Amino acid sequence: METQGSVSHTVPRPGRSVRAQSVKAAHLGKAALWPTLVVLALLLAPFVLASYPLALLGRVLALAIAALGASVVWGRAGILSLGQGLFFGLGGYALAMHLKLAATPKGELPDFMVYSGINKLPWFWQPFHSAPFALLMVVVLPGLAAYLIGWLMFRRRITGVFVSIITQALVLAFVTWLGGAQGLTSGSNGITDFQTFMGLNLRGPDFSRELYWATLLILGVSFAGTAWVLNTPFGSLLTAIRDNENRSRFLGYNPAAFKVAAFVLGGVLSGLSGALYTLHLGTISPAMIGVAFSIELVVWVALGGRASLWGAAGGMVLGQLAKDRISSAAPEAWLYIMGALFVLVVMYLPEGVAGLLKSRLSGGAGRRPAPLPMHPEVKDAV
Amino acid sequence: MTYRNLTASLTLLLLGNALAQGTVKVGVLHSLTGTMAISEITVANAAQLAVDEINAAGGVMGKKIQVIKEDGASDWPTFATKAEKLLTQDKVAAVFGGWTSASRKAMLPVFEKNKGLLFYPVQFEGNECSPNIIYTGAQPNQQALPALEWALSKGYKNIFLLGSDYVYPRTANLILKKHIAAKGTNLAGEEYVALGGTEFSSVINKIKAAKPDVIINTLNGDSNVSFFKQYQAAGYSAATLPVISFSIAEQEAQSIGPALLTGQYATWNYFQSLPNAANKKFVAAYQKKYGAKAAITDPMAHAYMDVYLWKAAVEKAKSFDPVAVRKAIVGVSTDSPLGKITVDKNGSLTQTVYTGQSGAGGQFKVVAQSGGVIAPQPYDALAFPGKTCP
Amino acid sequence: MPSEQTGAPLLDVRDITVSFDGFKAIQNLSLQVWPGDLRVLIGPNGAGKSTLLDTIIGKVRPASGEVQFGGEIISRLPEYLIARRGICRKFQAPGVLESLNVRDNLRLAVRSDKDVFASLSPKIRPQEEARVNELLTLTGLTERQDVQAGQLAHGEKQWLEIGMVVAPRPRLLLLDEPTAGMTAQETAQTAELIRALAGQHAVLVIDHDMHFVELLAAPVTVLHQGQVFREGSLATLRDDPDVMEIYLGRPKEAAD
Amino acid sequence: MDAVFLFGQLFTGLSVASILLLAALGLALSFGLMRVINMAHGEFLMFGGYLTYLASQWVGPQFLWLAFPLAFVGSALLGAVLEFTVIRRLYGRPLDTLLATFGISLILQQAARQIFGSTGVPVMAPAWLSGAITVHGGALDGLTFPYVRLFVMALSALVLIAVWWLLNRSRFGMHVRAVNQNREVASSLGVNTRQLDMLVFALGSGIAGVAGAGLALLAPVNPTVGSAYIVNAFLVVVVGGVGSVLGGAVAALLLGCITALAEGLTSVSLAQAILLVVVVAFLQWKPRGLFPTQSRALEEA
Repeated sequence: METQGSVSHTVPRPGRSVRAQSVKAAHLGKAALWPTLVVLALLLAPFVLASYPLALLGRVLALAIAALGASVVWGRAGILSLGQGLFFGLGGYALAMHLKLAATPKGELPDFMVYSGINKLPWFWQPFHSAPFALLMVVVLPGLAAYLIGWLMFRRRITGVFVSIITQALVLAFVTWLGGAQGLTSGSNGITDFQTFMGLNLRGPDFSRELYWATLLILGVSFAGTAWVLNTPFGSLLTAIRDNENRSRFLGYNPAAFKVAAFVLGGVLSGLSGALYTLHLGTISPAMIGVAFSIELVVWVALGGRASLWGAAGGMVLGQLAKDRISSAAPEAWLYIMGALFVLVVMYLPEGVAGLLKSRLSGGAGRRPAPLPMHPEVKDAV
Repeated sequence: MTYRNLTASLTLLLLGNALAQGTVKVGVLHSLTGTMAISEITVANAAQLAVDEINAAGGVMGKKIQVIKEDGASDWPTFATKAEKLLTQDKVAAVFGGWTSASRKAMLPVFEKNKGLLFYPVQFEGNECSPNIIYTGAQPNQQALPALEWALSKGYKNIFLLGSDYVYPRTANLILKKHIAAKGTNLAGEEYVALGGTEFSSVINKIKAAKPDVIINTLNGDSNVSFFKQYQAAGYSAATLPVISFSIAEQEAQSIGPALLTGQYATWNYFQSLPNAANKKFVAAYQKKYGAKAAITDPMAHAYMDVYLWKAAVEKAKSFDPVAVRKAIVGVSTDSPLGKITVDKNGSLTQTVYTGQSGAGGQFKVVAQSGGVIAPQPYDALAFPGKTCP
Repeated sequence: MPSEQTGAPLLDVRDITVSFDGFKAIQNLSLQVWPGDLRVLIGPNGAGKSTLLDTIIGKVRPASGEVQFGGEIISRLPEYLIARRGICRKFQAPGVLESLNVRDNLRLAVRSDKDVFASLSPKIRPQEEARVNELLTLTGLTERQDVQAGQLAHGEKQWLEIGMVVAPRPRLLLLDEPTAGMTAQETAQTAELIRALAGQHAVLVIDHDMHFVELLAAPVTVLHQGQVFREGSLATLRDDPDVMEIYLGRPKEAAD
Repeated sequence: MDAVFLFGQLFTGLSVASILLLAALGLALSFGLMRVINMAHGEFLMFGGYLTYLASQWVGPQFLWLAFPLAFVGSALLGAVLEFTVIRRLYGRPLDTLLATFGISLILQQAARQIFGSTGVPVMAPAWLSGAITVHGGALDGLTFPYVRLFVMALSALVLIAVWWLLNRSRFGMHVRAVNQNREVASSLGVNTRQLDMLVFALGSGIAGVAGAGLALLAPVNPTVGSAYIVNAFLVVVVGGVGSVLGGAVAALLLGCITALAEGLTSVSLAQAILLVVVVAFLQWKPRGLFPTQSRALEEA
């Protein structure tokens, strides 16, 4: 449960350490119960759920990977990126390009290129004939893009809301370009109509179940990997830089480098998520990765608890499931609910549900969670 | 009331819709929220109207139609997930829905995978031929090309293509450009504005520099309002530079404001002003249910008729199975508000094309119509040689 | 004024000028600090004390002149590299890492390899861990090592930060009002600590609190209007009428 | 490229700039004072637009005299309510404010959609604004300057002058500048900073309302009209420098002209992407914008 490792808030006080240790172990046992149950339930889901709910769950689990990325970037490093859709899209498109080529008969061009008057496969499409290359690009492309964007921003110490604005503008530009470059990207239609992936029939009866397992596995690995990374001094340094960038800098750390690294990690996780989501949905289009997606991601992460990986992933899963239900039952009400959630969560639940649970678990019944530290640029600037 | 009818009514009263074999489910999947809602809600209404009429008249093969309405939320991936829900969870016999090409493209794999049947009511760019979709809106040869021919026949030689930046305008214009070149006439310019864009200053400046005789307009939605406002402010009017639009129907004309649009042209398979009897009945029924001022548009007429087409095909197939219905629907012909239409074996309609001129009250007066019905060509032979439906 | 210094100075501030929007916060200022020196900077508000420290650590770039450290020109280096050369600064407001506990604060300060990839290794060298323990003792925070730094009392935060800046054994320590907000007793302890640190490190202290400056018993440099105004012992400066005059605007502080 | 086209594009640039400036000015004001990014700013613009529509429905063709005051006061009131209920409570948490105001923006958009429908409502410019000045003869023969666009430019200039006067020549402005420099000192000198925050926020919202009224003459008012302008308005603020009104004006001009140039040389659809690349490149050069405030307080940032 505890993902903050050495930054733990519940460490025993000196002098009472023996007793406190055993109390901590008991806590851990109690705290580990729910995650175990959740993982068990997810593992058993395919044997219980009908095909639509299972597909829905799989899809949502794929999105949870992007939520992990947002938790690293925002929850840990304090960078509010409103452009995670860009990386999600790069991962999705990297895979979609391969799937499209795989679905196109040998020697022919993808149909949308033909219909856009293109008569030669563009150079950057060529290597995507290879599945391993495409899989590599699923993480390399978003990683590289995140590196480049992060480097440009953090090197020049662009922080806070400026980062939010620029990332939002970038995702908008990306989506606009995707929509306009129809011959290269299939435009606003997006890339669709996939048939096979590495020999698997995407439309076969077993595929959705296999995909569910694969998603669960990748989510699990991503979760464990991210938790591990955040447990190293790297994780503490991200917190340190978020709390007080100058202090870290004048201790000899280069905050820009750490922020870029966090941004890249977040980008790679988003890319993975995008590729899986593309497989689940059978299509990727600019509409899926735009500003709305990027902001929605942030809301679910905020609701669940941005500082906790469990919170972020759980917020995404439950939020998306709720969206599926409520938007069917009361489409008009849904946007009001979303909007109200934004406001209420940041005003009354800044650490999300996970923060609330944590303060309950750590014994302080009724104790309010400590407010997140102010963002440094404000503390200094006002 | 005969004894037989009485028993039937009593049974219905007692068991209601809970009786599974008494109803057949269909899905209506349109954007009820978001930017597309304004267009799509009325299309969903038209489909609902047809269902109500059919139910009132006894249903299909003795079964009442039960509509499951889902919201695509103007978000294409949502169309895919909701389509999946309709097919795998609700197990509907057919789905009526979609507006944008992107939403259709998102739904296509879902319908193919689950062997469902989708009725798609909107004009589109062609280049698609799924066995699981019935495309009743105009193919490019049933809207764009007749419009071009009409423009040429009026002596307009210099043609400017203006559209929103998405697949339909770009593909339609690609086809138009091939035909413009083949006919030896002149392309004055081509420009695209982001969906929902409202700033046309540069575009109008480019139009001014290109000096065209006519503009073929594939702008979508509100961009049209901005364009015609700024076009008029720059000193243009239908008399000085006519515009032929493919996405402006009665409803859009109302919101643009008839004053800005007076004298401009639109090409469709249907106008509210069509005088045939089926149309008069449809318009009256719709306005009775949804308001006397409600504008009726081409996609609405298609959506309304789609339900009747499906009913005819079900009755011909004597089955609700989508595969059987798809097989049976080829050749089905009816007198609809659009006039006489027939389903081609490629899943599209053989239908008539009209060019209308905008007048007062946002209505269009038909000024030209195709000589008879035009068979659908999903793949333009000039632009995409060698492509055909399987 | 230590006149017996020989050899090259550790810190050599050469004729620097710093301006903000045309306002010259520092004008043609030069200053040398030799290894092991303890030096106090005083001066009325706006004299340029903090700006001088900002310039040394690279937070502010001089419009002209340069800063040399250990014979190397550092006034063009990015801040984190200047810090790695061995200059550590304690800020006026306590700059501890509030969400981390005391031990982690010190661990981050002690780590010698400060690159991103190195930080992914969770291992801590035994000598680094030993240094952390040593610092905990030095700052008297051993009992509080597991407390989140944000929860510390104000004085404790100041001490923790001193521990952090001392941690990497810098050659030069810059302390900006280290006793702000401390009780009299804490102030005395801090003075003692700083005097203990001098010798191992060169130390440059800014403070308003004359009582504290007295306790440090070190040579004092008075800044005024961005320039060095006087240098000498506190006792001689106190009797200097010119120094009194520049403080007249804020007599209360000077008398503190 | 001929001269008429070139001058036409220049005019386009100015015209785009005037709208951008109106949309961004309020944002720059509240951002400068409170370091708050208001994602619902675009919806104040939308609100002003709808009020203009209502004014045109009530009054008829000569609605402009009512529309502008109505749009200003209405949006300002809405802004004051938002400041009082939400923004004030999130003081010092700019990223959270950004998210909360985004939620507000969703709610306002959906409300507008349910009240007025998704399609834009048309506002017809009064007759005296239809038409254009056309150049006859000479090298610029055929160049036209539509009255509506000239009107919006004049409006924008007027608002800019008014804001400049307010900030530099009035007591209110002195307080604003004082708080801008150092909030605590200003507060200790007796400036009611809370009240000032609300007033400035309301003023900024009111200006957005005026922008909406001006925009309604050029484009339909629909629920998403605000979000269409908000990103570029943000860019104006970022390029202009934190809260600098002069910077905002210059940045708006710059971005307007770059947009017009990009649209003229390439295609309209590419222009937005080009604009962004230019802005990101610019921020590499001047990360604090054109007119950064270089006080010590900000250096701490």
